[in-house]
Amino acid sequence: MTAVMREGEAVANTAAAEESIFRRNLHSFAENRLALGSAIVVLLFVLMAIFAPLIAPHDPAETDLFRRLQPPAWMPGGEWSYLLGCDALGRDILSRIIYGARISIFIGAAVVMVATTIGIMAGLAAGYFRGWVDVLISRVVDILLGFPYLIFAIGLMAMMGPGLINIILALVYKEWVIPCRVVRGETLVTRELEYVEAARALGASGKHIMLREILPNILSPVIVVSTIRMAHVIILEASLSFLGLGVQPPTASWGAMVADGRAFILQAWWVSTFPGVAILLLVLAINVASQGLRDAFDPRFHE
Amino acid sequence: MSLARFIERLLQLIPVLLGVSAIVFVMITLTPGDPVEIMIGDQIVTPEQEEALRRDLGLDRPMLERFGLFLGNAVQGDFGESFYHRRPVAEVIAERLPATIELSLVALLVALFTAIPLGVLAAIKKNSIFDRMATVGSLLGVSLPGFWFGILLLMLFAVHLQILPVSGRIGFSSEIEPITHFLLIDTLLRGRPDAFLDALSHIILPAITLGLPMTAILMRVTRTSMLEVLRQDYITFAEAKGLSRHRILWRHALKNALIPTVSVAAIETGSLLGGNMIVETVFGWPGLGRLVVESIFVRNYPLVQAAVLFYAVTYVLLNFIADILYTVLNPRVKL
Amino acid sequence: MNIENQQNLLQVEGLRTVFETRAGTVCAVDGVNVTVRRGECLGVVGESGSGKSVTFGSVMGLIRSPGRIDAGRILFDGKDLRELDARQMRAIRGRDIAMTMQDALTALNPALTVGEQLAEVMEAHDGDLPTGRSARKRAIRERSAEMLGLVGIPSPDTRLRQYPHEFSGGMRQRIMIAIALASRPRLLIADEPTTALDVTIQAQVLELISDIRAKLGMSVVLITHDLGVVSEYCDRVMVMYAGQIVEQGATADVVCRPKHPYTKGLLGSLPRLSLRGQAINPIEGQVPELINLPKQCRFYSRCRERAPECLQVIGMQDAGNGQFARCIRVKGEDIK
Amino acid sequence: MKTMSRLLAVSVLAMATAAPIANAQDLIVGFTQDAATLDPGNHRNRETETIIRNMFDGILTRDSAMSIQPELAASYTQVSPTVYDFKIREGVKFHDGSNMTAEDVKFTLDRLTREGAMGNDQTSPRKSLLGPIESVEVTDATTVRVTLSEPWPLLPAMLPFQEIVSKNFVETVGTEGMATQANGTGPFKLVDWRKGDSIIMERFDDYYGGADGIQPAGKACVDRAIFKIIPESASRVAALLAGDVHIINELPPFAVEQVKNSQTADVMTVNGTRSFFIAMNLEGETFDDIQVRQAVAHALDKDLIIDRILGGNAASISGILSPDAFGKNTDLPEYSYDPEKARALLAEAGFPDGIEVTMDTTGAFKDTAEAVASLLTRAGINTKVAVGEAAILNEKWRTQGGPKEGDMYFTSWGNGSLDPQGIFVPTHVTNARGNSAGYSSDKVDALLDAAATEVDREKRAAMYQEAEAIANADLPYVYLWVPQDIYGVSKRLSGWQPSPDSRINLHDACLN
Repeated sequence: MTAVMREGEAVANTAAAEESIFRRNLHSFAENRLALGSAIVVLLFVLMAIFAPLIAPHDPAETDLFRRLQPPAWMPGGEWSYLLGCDALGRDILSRIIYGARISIFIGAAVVMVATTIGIMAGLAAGYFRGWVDVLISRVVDILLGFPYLIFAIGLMAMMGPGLINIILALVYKEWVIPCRVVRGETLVTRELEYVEAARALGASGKHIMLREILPNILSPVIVVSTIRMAHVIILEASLSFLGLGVQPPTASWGAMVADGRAFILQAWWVSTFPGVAILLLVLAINVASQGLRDAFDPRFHE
Repeated sequence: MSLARFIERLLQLIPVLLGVSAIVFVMITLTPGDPVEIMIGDQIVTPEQEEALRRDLGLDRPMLERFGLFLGNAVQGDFGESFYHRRPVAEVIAERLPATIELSLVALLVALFTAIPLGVLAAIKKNSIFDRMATVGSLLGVSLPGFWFGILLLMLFAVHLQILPVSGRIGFSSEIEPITHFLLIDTLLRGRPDAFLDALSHIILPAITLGLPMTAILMRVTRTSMLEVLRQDYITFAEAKGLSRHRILWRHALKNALIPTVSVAAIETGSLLGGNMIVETVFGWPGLGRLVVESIFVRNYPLVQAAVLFYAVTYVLLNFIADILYTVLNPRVKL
Repeated sequence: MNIENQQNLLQVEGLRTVFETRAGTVCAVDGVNVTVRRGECLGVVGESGSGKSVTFGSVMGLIRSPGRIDAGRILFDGKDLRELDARQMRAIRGRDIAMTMQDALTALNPALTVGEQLAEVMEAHDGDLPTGRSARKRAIRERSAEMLGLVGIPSPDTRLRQYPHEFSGGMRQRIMIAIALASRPRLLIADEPTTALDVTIQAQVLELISDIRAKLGMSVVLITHDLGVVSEYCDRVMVMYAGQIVEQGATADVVCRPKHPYTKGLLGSLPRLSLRGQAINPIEGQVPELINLPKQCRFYSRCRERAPECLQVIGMQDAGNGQFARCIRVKGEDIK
Repeated sequence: MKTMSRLLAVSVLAMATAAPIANAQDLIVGFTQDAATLDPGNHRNRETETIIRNMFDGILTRDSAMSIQPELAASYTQVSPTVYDFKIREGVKFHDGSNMTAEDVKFTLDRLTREGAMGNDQTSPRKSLLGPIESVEVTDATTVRVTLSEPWPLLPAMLPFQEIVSKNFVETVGTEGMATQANGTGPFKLVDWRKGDSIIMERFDDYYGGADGIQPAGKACVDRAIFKIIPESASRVAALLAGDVHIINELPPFAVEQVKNSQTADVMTVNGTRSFFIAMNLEGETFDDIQVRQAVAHALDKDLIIDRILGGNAASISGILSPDAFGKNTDLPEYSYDPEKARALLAEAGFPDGIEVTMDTTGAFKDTAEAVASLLTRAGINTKVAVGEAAILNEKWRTQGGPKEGDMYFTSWGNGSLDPQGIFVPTHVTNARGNSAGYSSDKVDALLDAAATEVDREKRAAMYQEAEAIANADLPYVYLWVPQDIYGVSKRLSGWQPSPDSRINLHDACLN
């Protein structure tokens, strides 16, 4: 099939050759309806987080012990003004989910941004300079990977105390390794390409070559990988919350809501189920959207 | 595998272990909380008694000296005594290890045996309903917070349907004299199929919960690499040879498609081993992960140090296994 | 069935193979007629994208989605292959019609030993292997060794246990040929057997194919873009351009008296066949896109001899002596 | 797909056979934590105590009303304020068949109290539990005399927690061997310890019968008693409801209703021994003012929280002592719930706009602390809850006189003996271990010091009552409540009572 197919494809591809690659990619992403829909879902979640005070029907921290574990509206004992019911302190679960989006998305985005920045720098250095720099960075990566993630995170949180920044640091600790590996691999390939050779021959500095010549050309796989990792980070944060290392009250990440609510699962399933569904939806949407991005922008994944 | 390569691998272990030990020690030094304080709890002691306890645990010595002592002893296989259990750490870890390894391996098997066929089928029937469902399934698999999924499974199968036990590793009517300490194996070796099924019924939910994200990842890897392989010339050539579809898929394509799957599986096994404290807690599984987390909270330093070292060794070992498997599957690569 | 048909091992009539792409339907092969006679060697020449590989891929039944055969008949030994089901087709592939591919490095499975890849063809096709398990195994081993011997690979017993990457490029090509020939096919489709090889080895491989053809009495289709190769080894030649046959005939006729400007161009771009003192003239321009082609001559945009009359449907013109070309000037004898 | 269906078939098979796990005579306790060790002399852990106390008996024990009963002692007498004589029961056998003698009792107490007695130059971590024991002698074949360096009325109350071990056995297996082997005199003997999973014990048929003061005496009722470790509370409840286990500890208050309504299980409660309170940092600039502390006390609707969050399963307190404790002052003034008064007090203290404070707590009490914080916030004490690890918070707050940071600490102190010495002293004496507030009152110090060695019970009780009244007025802590211990029990269970000291004594428990 292949040689035969290639002939056909080669012909077909020339048809689109004039269209700019970017536009074609964007086009093919937009054509992927599932991915587009997911991207819209992610956007809605982000908007929800930004405009939480306008959307949330109640103050997420407002406790009312007489509404303790009040069921969702459609169940006996529920009220329509508390659509998804109340948690153990009588706080409106819907409002807490809306505000919780801020924490979960912020953590996801912050971790991925910091980790990607560190990863890009380390990966560029390792891939460009090679030699001892590469060996050193590879060793560090080995040591970090050899350290079980959750144990390190727990240790770190024990050391520095709980808190948003510390959670982000604990999550960054291992996340940067992934963009680092991607960038290193890409850099190793890219640095041998003609235009980079040319730049080097013209006497461009290492910094210039890395940031101006190599980086722009390897950015797209890195961004794609990073969006996928963001979904992963949101789940990991939930795991930390499960182990009691989540953000401080009264704000709650979704993970913390699921984790705290799990004690009531036999009596009040809604306390942990709705935030769990929120995580699932957002993470799923990010995954689908980023996979669409990958399919569209990374030629190696074209199938 | 050449001897030189083997030695190189061993040498690689040294900086990893040293680095990991050093990180643990630095963290212990900087972490507030005093094991003696925790041990005494809500009781009255005189400062002298407290000091005596601290001395008994070896906590009165300076940090660097303790680090040196730990390294020196660890090299000889002595990891010290668990503060909490008052027994050698190696012994305490060894007791918990089989449960953790068994759970991880079963999770791995569950993942492999579902991910590979599903991934292959999804690739063959690309863009079919099946492919789409498998893709959605795998996305769900990586999108579910593990502990939440575990609790949901528990609610469904153990509480509502009551067809699987809530927690533990095996029931109490199944007394099995240990041989390998892996219950699924021991029950069979002892000729106790009833106990085997009992153990299986205990492990199934935690193994699925633990293995789910890995299943999802492996399925995607298998599907992608299978698609890649199916585009290769040698598949066309095999077709031109008039081979049966079965042989082309399962012999020609799969053997090549499995190379990335197996590498990813070997690496991910490390995260199974290091990441199962949550599943162990949800399902009351008596494994190492839970013990280590509890140990951190009570500042049981010797146990934490030894366990982290163990995980690091496992990590290097798994990489090593991944390398070997890579060679076995891929004759082009010589180690 | 007339006599002519009985002479023809393969007869393709009006083959049309298309690929559905996002940009539209690509017609990679458009109304191609091919005949391969028993025992002859047919050369198929054309640039990449001309449809030569797709044509014979269609014959082998190797066209996969998004491609499909749109129209035409493929008669092999009188049977229409398009009417066979998958199982029947498999029985013909590899046994009656075998194929070698351009690059043996990618066509041989890197993860399986050469012996296994050779043995499986016999397993799949050979009816006269002994039935006992060990006897069967032994027979296969002997035959495999024999095949390697046939293609000139020494110490076959050790070689059979090796993997493709352990062989040199020429050796791999021989192995692929051995695999293709393992079940004594009646038709061998050799798709660019020499492109991936260096010149000295090219000759060896072509000699090998030629020898075996003589020994086994099979027909060979030699797909290539090299008219030089064709002129040396083929009885007849067929030139393809943009999904159509533009010229066909006996090798000597086509090479010495090309009728189609494209063939002339091809010959002109060949260093060793061009007349002494004349510069090598590559054909300018590119193969047109195969989507929404106008009905005119497909070579029009690149043709040095184009005329207003060329802007219409042009059929194959008989140049006599079994030579045909798709050009209005066939009768005109106006070669510069 | 074939693999899938096979897997499915296996799991269906597994499900079918999974149900009958427990024999009729296995009494299974779903318990929060595994034992740290089986060596009664080498731990400081309540859960360990609870488990192994079923395999080991003590010189003394307590009945379910918490009164002290001789167990391995036939009787005991206080010869002088510092000398006790214990008459040791005869005919008691260890699980290995050997006889228990006065020598074993002396050996046990020596092992606990002598420096370096555990071997390897190690001292028992339980030494401090036995306070001022100076010497232990065997005066005749069945009498052991314990001599104290100073009067210590607490001795009988502390002895139920010290289990007797066999001298011969310890000398044979060593302290290392004791960690995983149990050779006690209790009603159950060890079968198997599946670490982290369960401890399986079977009835000891040569059991002497247990304390005479606690009926019925005799062998244990069930064939086997099993502690199964289930750390997750929801899983523990699920296991109880599914009939997998017959007793669970720490049944969450919100699950009480569900268990009560179930066909298979019921709820049993017993007054606990852990007092909850909010420590206010008296060294800080906010809470050095008593009016601010009073404002906190008035801002808090304890009854609401007890009712809504603790399901009514707690007793409100106005002093550190549990209502069941010795020397409890029952006439302490209440700081009534009055947010207006709280605001007024804040204004008087110079905070008309309220104050901003942080309340530390551990993860286990996050919910309750948040409820408290929101009540305080409504009264102008804007309280943020900061959750931290016990290990860190205790180091932060239990500074034993060292400098202290932080505003408030929502915490608790457990006191299994119910004697004020075990809770009042560590939380209120100047620079004491558990004095998180940094409280210092000469009067309280003096009273508690005197009470520690006062042998006259009446006088001693009066001292504690006076001290509690002073503390109630000084208000270093907002005293909250003493929750009940809540157990879920199978309806098949009979003959078992929960005990305030958190023991789970399975001797008399039967399964129908």
